[in-house]
Amino acid sequence: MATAVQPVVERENYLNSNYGIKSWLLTTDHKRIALLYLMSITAMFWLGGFFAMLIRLELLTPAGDLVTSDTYNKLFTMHGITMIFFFLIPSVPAVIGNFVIPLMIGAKDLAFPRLNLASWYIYMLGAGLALWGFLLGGVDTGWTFYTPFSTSYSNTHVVTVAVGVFIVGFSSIFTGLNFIVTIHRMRAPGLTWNRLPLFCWSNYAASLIMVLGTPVVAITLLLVAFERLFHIGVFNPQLGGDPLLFQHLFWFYSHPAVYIMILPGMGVISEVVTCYSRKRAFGYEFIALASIAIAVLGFLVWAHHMFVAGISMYSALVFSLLTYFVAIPSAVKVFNWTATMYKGSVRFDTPMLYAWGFIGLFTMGGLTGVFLASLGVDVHVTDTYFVVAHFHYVMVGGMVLAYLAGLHFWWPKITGRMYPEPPAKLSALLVFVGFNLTFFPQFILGYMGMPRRYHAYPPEFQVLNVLSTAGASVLAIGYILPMIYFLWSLRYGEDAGPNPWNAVGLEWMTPSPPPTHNFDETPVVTWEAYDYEHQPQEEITIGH
Amino acid sequence: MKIIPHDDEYTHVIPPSLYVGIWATLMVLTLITVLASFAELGIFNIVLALLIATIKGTLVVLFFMHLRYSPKLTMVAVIASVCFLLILFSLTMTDYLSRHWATFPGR
Amino acid sequence: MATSSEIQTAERSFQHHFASIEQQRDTATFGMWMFLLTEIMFFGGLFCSYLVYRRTYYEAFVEGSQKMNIILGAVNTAVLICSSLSMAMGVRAAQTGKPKLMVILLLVTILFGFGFLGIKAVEYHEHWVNHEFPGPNFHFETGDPAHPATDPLHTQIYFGLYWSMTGLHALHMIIGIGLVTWLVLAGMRGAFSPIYYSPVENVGLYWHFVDLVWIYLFPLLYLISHKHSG
Amino acid sequence: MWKNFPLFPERASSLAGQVDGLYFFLVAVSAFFTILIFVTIFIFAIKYRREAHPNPSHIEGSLPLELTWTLIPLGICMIFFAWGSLIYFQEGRAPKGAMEIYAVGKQWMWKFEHETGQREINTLHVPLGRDVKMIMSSQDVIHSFYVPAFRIKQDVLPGRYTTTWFHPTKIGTYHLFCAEYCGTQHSGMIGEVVVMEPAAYQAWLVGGGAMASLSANGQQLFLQLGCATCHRTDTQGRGPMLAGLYGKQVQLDDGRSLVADENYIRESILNPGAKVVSGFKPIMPTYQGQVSEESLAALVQYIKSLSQPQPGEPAGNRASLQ
Repeated sequence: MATAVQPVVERENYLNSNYGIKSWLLTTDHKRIALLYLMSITAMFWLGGFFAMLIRLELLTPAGDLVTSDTYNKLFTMHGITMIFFFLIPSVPAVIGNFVIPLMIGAKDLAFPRLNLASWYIYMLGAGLALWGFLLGGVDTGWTFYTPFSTSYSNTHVVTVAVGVFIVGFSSIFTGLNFIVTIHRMRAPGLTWNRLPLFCWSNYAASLIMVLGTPVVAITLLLVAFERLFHIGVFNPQLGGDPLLFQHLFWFYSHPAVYIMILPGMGVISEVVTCYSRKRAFGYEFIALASIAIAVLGFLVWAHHMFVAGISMYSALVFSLLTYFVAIPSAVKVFNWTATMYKGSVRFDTPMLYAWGFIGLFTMGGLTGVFLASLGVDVHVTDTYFVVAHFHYVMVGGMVLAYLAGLHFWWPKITGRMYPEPPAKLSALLVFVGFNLTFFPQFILGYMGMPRRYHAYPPEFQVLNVLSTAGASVLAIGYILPMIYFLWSLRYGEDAGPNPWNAVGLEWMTPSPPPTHNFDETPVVTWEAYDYEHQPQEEITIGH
Repeated sequence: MKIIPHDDEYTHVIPPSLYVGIWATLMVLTLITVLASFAELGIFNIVLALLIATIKGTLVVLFFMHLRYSPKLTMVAVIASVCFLLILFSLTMTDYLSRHWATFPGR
Repeated sequence: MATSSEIQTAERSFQHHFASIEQQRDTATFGMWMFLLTEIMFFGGLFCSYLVYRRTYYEAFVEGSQKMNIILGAVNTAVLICSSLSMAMGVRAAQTGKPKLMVILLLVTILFGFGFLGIKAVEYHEHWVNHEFPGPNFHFETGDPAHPATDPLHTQIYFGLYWSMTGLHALHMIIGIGLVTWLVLAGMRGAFSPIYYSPVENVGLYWHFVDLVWIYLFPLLYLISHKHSG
Repeated sequence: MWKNFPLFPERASSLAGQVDGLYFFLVAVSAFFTILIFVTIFIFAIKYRREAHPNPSHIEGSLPLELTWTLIPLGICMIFFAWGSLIYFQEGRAPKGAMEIYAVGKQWMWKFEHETGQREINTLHVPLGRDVKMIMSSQDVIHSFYVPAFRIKQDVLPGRYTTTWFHPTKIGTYHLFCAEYCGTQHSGMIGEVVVMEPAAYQAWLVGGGAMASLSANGQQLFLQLGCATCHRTDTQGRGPMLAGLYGKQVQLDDGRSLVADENYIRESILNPGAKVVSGFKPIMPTYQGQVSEESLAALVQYIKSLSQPQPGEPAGNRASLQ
């Protein structure tokens, strides 16, 4: 079945079909929009990373001596807002998903190409507004915007940044809407739901959350802005409002948002593990359904962020129970990925290294999540560094590793060139080691009781904090390396050919980089997903 | 002409009389809901008001918005969104309804 | 069968990443429904806040609701229902290939839309001059001497929600009028035909959705209870 | 060496051991699964590497396996849930007869007031071996009362009371943190909890000089504000009788009923119309903005003292834990 199209030298593709700044800024090609997103979110990642670096440097010493406490508060707030709303949420969906999903399902483009471009402009508008707020002096509410601090007590640019986040929410909604409609209506003939790549399944699930959850945080942030501007009283206890209502509405989105961030990453891992094990995904249906289960159950657990916030104990009981249910599909996925390698034919390319890192670190992140679901222990560890470590294991150890895995995996498809393997392996190792060194000590710090968002801390916590900062510098090098060799590969990388990994999947059956209309003729799918059994076992010469 | 459908009946055209009938029903229901609000029904005031609003909403969605003649998928999507709305309401209320329950042990 | 000019307009609006114009139409409509799901959740956050505070400060909400002009509210409900009828008939006119009738019906819809906003503006003005806008100028005297116990602050929450909900609803109306105006202009150019009228259908869906929101807003904000007014 | 580089928090309350027990169980289970996954990946990666195993076997999946790794984790999770909930309900509900301390959080300090009227800032003295119930509210933003050595944490909210409790088991001085981000000096809103021998605690109380107890202050305010004109000691008042109210079931005029706790008393002072006792008219004016958090604490404590069998006698420590 794999009659891969032979690469033609200087064949017309989406990159060279036309040139000029207008051809990019007015493009409706999903592949070009993905690259626009790639550039914008990379810029935001380094900005967020810069904030993180200052935070880690400040925490080297117990006294708050590098920056003032106001500056520190702004740093962790802007780190959180930048990383969550402007990097993690769009990372895999808007870059890799945007590029790969239409290719995977044999479509010429997403269902609404102009909406796709509009969503990038909305993203830029929201990011611009947030950055404007940062430049005016920043914001110090924490990324959670908790009331009444954000509505009545903070003297910083809350409204500007909140409106920026409100706007970027619509970018996310439109991306999600586009994915759902595309996956429903644009699949190639023969590509049934049972044959859909798992990456599409997990992006579909994440899109459900984007469409159903994001509007709730949008209205919540709008109410915060109204509260600040007009004093409507809804979230202000001095005016009779209940600050816990803000938390309910905020976490109704922001907990499922965690799954917006991790689900697409899980999709990447499913693709990578199957490709380098040369096997069909073990328990394909279970991995696919687990994505949907996570998306739906993810909406039922939000108040586990509020166990000590003053909610009813009986309500806490309900939310605790439901939280355990959402842990199960995640566990199912981990077991299935591991089992996929069983009796496979495993290759050690960089994406696979990242995937192993993901499985291990996500397991730890997920299991420490179970600590937080457990009411009695949560009372002690919530709002401490334990939580900080937990969500960095999921977000950085999970999502960022999956993003890097995906970027390496599809880089040949995106650019038509191979990245250099040795430095890539080195950076994967550095990221793994640096990450663990940074965040594992924070679990211990958390159980010892160091609260999060502390600018200065009691001296007995110093040793672990120094370890953490040391790890962060290793991690930073691990992130800088790919920047360099990816850029290098644009010019000097080996020609990738249409299918350097000898992978199955429609995206590998079109040249690299793909032509503007993706496929010369609409493919007809007659095989199951991950049909490595019938893929000829050819020796790969390119890319080693 | 590959892109043009050959089947003239590819959309459902609703007769104007049905539209007018729905319109009249909606107007009557509006009147009823206003009048009913003046009656003293206790808790049933709000129940009745929401019931009427839901009937009106259902009529609008089914006929004005053609949901009745739309693919099953659309129907599923609408029902799902109502479910998620109810999740938001009901799980939030688990907190508000039980917050004043006893916080004393053994009582 | 479709006339050749209809086929030409349809081909002009056909986007080539679709297999057929039928697929394009179904996709656009499904996309619009997905957007409306988002809108449901958007207003859902407001309705959830309303639910919580209505339960907590019921008496104060009753007092606030008695400042509403029920007649204007009911008339506005009727106006919106009429606009929905003209919108639905307009979509039907596009469906059945009567572009002139469609333009007229859409103009009627716009008229109703402005009627709604006009009446709403009258109400807003009344509330404004009565200091029923939250903030430093908010002033509320409990109307019933038998019930001095409600706190004006809690009625302020009612008004905060009232202005937020109806204000966002009015904003949706304004966007809707803009969209229908665009349809009218495109319709006069002859952009729509029974083969291609997706924009008309989808703007119609949006318009009916805005109507639907009002169907809930009206009883919840205006008709809470009259038990102290009579 | 470990004195300057501790890896585990001190354990100084009756609940700390329970929390640690569950924590160790969680650590053990997590470590088992983490190692299981890491080792399995490692073994598969080596054993089935391309060079050694060029031809993969095609396996679709296995329903029994899927059920196994769905149901076993689910079962384990239910153990976590039950165990965690048991501890949570102990943490959340103070035993009867606990001594009570009112706390007010404000940017950026903790203010405490003992039953006997002693006030202190950022330092909290408590006796060893007594149940201590904290009744807390905030003057501005949300704070959180967190004593790692006691393994308790409770957010402190403006506009209402939240409570937590502990039973100190070890003499010492422990960190008190604000765990909910509250603005510029959030990390400066730290204090200490000093656990003393009961005798030393009594001496410390007396050392502050003679002063009116909290409930006596409340009684004075009760008279000053004219509460007694309606809330009389007999049943003839225009407002309900307050003696014996605290901890009792109250029937409301809209048919609901609830147990009168600190929050109910507080709400009835600040927002009297919200929950009117059945048989009474909603005529009480609001005292919102007229009483400070401290005065409110005194009033609440006074009204609660009306329900004690012999007001004035310090509450006995009938802790259910001993």
